[in-house]
Amino acid sequence: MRKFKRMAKKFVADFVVVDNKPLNATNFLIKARSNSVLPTILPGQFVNVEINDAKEIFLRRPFSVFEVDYNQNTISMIVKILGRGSKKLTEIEAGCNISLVYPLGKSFTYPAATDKVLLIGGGSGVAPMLFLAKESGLDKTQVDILLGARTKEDHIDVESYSKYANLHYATEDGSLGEKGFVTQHSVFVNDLNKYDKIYACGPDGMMRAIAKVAKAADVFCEVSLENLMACGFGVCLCCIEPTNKGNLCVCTDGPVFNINELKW
Amino acid sequence: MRKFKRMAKKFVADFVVVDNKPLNATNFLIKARSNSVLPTILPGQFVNVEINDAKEIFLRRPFSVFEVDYNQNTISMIVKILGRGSKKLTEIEAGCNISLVYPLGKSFTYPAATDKVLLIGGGSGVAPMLFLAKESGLDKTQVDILLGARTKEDHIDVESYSKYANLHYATEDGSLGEKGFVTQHSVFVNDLNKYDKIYACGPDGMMRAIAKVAKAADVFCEVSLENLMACGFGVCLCCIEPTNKGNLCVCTDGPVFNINELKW
Amino acid sequence: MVDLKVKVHNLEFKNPITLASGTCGFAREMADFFDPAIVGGFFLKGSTLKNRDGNEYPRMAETPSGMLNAVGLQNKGIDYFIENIYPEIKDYDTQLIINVNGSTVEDYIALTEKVNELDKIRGIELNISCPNVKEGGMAFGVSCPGAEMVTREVRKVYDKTLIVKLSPNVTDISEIARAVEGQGADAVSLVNTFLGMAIDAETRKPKLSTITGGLSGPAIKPIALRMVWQVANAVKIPVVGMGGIMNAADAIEFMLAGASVVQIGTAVFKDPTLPVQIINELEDYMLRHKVQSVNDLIGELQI
Amino acid sequence: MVDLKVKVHNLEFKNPITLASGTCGFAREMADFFDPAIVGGFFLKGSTLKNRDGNEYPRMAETPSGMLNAVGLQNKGIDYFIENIYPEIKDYDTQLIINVNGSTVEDYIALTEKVNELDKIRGIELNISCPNVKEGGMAFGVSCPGAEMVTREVRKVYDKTLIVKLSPNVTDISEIARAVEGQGADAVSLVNTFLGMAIDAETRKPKLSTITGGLSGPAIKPIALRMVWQVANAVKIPVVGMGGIMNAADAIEFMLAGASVVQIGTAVFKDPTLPVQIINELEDYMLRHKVQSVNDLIGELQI
Ligand SMILES: Cc1cc2nc3c(=O)[nH]c(=O)nc-3n(C[C@H](O)[C@H](O)[C@H](O)COP(=O)(O)OP(=O)(O)OC[C@H]3O[C@@H](n4cnc5c(N)ncnc54)[C@H](O)[C@@H]3O)c2cc1C
Ligand SMILES: Cc1cc2nc3c(=O)[nH]c(=O)nc-3n(C[C@H](O)[C@H](O)[C@H](O)COP(=O)(O)OP(=O)(O)OC[C@H]3O[C@@H](n4cnc5c(N)ncnc54)[C@H](O)[C@@H]3O)c2cc1C
Ligand SMILES: Cc1cc2nc3c(=O)[nH]c(=O)nc-3n(C[C@H](O)[C@H](O)[C@H](O)COP(=O)(O)O)c2cc1C
Ligand SMILES: Cc1cc2nc3c(=O)[nH]c(=O)nc-3n(C[C@H](O)[C@H](O)[C@H](O)COP(=O)(O)O)c2cc1C
Ligand code: FES
Ligand code: FES
Repeated sequence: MRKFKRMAKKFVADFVVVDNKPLNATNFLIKARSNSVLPTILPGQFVNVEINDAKEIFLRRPFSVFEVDYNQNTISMIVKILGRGSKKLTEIEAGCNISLVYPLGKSFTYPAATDKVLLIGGGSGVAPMLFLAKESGLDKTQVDILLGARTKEDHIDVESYSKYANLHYATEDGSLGEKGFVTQHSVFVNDLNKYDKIYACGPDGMMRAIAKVAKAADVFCEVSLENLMACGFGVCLCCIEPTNKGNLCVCTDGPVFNINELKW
Repeated sequence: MRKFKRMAKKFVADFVVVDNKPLNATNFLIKARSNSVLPTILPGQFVNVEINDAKEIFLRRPFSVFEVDYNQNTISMIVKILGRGSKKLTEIEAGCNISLVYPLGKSFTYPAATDKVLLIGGGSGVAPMLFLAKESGLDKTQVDILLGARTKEDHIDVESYSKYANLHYATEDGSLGEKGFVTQHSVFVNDLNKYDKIYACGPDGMMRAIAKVAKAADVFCEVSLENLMACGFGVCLCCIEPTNKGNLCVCTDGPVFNINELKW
Repeated sequence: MVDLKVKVHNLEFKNPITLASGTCGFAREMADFFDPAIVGGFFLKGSTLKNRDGNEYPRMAETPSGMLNAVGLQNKGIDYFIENIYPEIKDYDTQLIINVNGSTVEDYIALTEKVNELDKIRGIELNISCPNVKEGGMAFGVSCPGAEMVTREVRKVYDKTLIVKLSPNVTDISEIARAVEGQGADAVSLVNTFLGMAIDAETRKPKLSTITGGLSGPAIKPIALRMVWQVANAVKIPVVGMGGIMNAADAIEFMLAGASVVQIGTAVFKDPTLPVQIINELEDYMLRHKVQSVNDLIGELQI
Repeated sequence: MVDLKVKVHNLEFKNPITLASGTCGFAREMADFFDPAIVGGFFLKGSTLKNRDGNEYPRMAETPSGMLNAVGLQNKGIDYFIENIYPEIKDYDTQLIINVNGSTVEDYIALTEKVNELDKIRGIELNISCPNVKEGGMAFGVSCPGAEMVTREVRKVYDKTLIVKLSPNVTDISEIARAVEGQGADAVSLVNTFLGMAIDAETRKPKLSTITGGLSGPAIKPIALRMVWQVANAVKIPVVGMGGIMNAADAIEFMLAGASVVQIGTAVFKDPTLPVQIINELEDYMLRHKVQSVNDLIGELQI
């Protein structure tokens, strides 16, 4: 047998699903354990997941890392049901194998020790924001998290994160927190300049809206982009985003971009 | 909604798996229940089974009917692990849906009330033979079943059928019954002329060997053929067997053929 | 209520969902599963002038999301059809189109003349694209002169609806489509199967008796859809589209690309009742999207 | 021990498992997953004379057992490669072949001349089959005169190993293969992607910004395999085979059909370590089948 000499920056491996629990009607928390020691994985990075036993699903699906436990060797992600692949993934049972390519992409720039930061998450974009809140090393007083969703039911319960950050909610129907989009929320509208850094992850429209205001206010702002990916590790050039440096790959040059790089 | 007017000779429907139990290392008995009343299904007929959630399996797989329970609306089959599809099928759990096209193919010609018959099954070919033994309506004294396998372990337990027939075994290593192929077994070698009808189902080589002797002895003999099928209901013309009447479809003109029709 | 009716030249289809040639037998076999009057029509199994035994076994191999076949136009010949099959199916309340095949132009002509006599067969599908026969078949369909010649000669003896079935095994299918349009074809249908091959690595032998065979099923859908779109943009006559259609969304994609009518082929092997389901789902789609008539879908790709 | 070594013209491959152009970046990206010295070689991402931004997003669509791409040869140009990438990869202990692309013959020539200077690049793969660019690309590869012309002109300025990459979007690929052989190609590689298309039935829009794109993956394997077999029977020069290879059995099938070396393309998107696994499984197969040298598999289809 030929020895597999790992170059050890990225990996493909089977994990064992140790937990898969619904967070609400459409979001699931999936935790999977590796047999090997995990490399460092940072907020904003993602994994590319093979969907088992699914007819007509050919490629992997990318999901942001939500939590890493280096003692247990587990990676967790929040999976929202969008189409066939994510649906199938949420049906996986504890004990099953799941193949991940990891760790992929660039992380958010860590805040400085004295920074005051605003983290904005929309939809499944909450995952990296919560991860970042936990890992930032900042005091709770320095961290505001603003989460947007359509209704109260679409929000997932993140109360346990109130020890890392001050939580704010926006819902389109006003059923939780302030009514409206995140960009209409008071912490965003009134206090933008009190933040040293803004980080955001969510649907394209939300990212653009945030970027527009942040740019005008000249605040440091990083957004994480979603995009159709074939490989996830920089070889197919399918996942491009036009930037000042030309078309960059969301999977390797991103998914996190400083808004000043983007042609928005 | 357009009304689906059934022409009612063949059906496609989801069944619910009510049981899937291993019979030995490679054979499984799968029983599935329909929501609707079953049509008459005769020994030798088969069903075409969709393999769920299996990547790279495109077509259905044909399996002989082993048992029908018209009260419970269940169809049973014996599935031997051969390749990817049969393997996947044996992993199905009770409660899962399974889509069947049924009933397909022609059955064995029923014996007359006074006939003495020999049923020969090899490998997964036991299923239709046991079905026929049960359904033939003959007295046990009129029915001999000869089952062939490589070793004792390859035989499945069919003791309960001793109420319908006298059971005889052949194994290649002599670990159960007589040593050798079915065509070397004493009931076959010595007593062929005492039978009015011989029925056989099993691997191609076995069918040919039996047919050769039966033809020479001029005994009525029907064999069930296996074959690569795409549709199972007579439209693709992939499953042909050369016969006196030209190329016939194993799925509709068979799978049961009188050996005199075949170009063997 | 939505309007599913669509016309291909003189042929009226009650809906655009039909069954492809070689995968629906002579319609009778499908009638075991559903009322033939439900679907738009049947493109009957390829017929030849004389009886053909077809190729040797094995004739099929499963492939990723598809299959190869090497049937080789097995059929009992047109006279057998006329005497034994036609009487049984002629009163099905749906369009019956016969798929005709020849080794020579004379074969095609002789066949067409016989078919012309059949009242209830209002159109033929001229198969110049079968990859599984040694003579004729695809040989005519892969060059403009060949395709033109057969079309021209058949046109002379046939005045009902003439649909020419094109081979995808060509550099520029729209060129062939234009060529047959120029010779009087009333419509084109596409695609026939792609020439493919399968090998068993363990035995090191081909999986088909003929070594190569025709690839069909969802695997080919992206290529078939591209070809339908190219051809629909190249000709003025209607296009009948097929290749890997497995559900209503697929059927709609072919119509958006420019197909007036679609054929369901290999998919019926998986589920013989699929054409009926697709008609239902097409209606649902049209209601949901407020599309009044299927004609409003044909060629309506937004670019 | 089995012998995996194989030669394509002057190029020695330590084993026949290489990575396809456009799906392994510039080899560096794969080095994140495995030691590049393990595999036979890398066919580097398609390079052009000048920087190319490629096509607009969206550039890919998943299809049954495959995918469409419309990348359009995004790359920073050959000079950037020479200055910034080549130095980093040149000492990888494996074959590095550069995939060159032009809009005009002059482009091809200029590119080749630059590549000729690079010591560690001992061969080029002349891409006359990219379906995703407006000019050049596939246009050269779908006609004999076009393919001949580019090959002849490049041959004049290049004397290392010249592999010409053929398009499958043609009526007769062996004709094109013979044409480039006639102009001095040292080998041919096939297949590039099939021109395909995908539509979103709900939005009624094409899924790719360019409407059509290139189909790759297991869906195309049966057609690619058939073409490799046809070409291997038509030419005397070695054939490099690819198209939907997902495992060792697939790779072996291509070799049995006549490929000396195979390329793993789209499959690495699913598993970037797959080429390594395939090498291991190929060894297992050869031991199990008592095949001493991979050369004893090439073209050894039993018919
Ligand atoms: C870097 C990155 C991180 C991500 N992190 C998460 C996460 O933490 N949690 C989570 O739930 N999801 C995340 N996503 C999105 C997730 O990858 C998609 O929801 C998933 O791939 C959809 O697969 P599917 O098979 O369910 O949908 P499909 O059936 O393939 O598609 C359904 C529809 O959604 C569109 N679509 C699919 N994927 C994308 C995409 N990536 N961008 C835009 N449109 C798309 C398709 O075009 C189609 O119209 C992330 C995506 C990226 C690129
Ligand atoms: C009418 C009929 C009745 C059958 N009844 C039974 C039954 O009761 N129980 C049972 O276990 N099996 C039965 N079989 C066989 C069963 O259909 C095959 O074992 C099954 O289709 C194999 O599928 P697979 O995906 O596991 O194998 P694959 O992975 O598709 O194939 C594995 C290998 O087996 C070969 N092969 C597969 N199917 C056949 C076939 N039908 N004939 C010849 N070679 C084949 C393939 O070419 C390949 O080399 C029957 C077949 C027919 C036609
Ligand atoms: C088993 C089989 C037999 C076929 N026989 C014919 C035929 O006789 N005449 C013909 O024009 N096309 C024939 N075809 C081609 C189909 O009509 C259709 O063009 C092709 O399969 C592509 O559509 P699909 O992917 O939906 O099957 C046959 C296809 C298959 C799979
Ligand atoms: C995303 C992508 C980009 C590609 N880029 C190139 C390229 O730059 N040059 C080239 O010759 N082929 C290119 N190809 C074609 C592949 O090299 C290969 O010929 C094709 O994908 C078939 O093999 P596969 O099915 O194993 O992927 C590309 C393929 C894909 C999927
Ligand atoms: S997904 Fe392939 S380069 Fe980003
Ligand atoms: S399997 Fe299709 S005709 Fe028998």
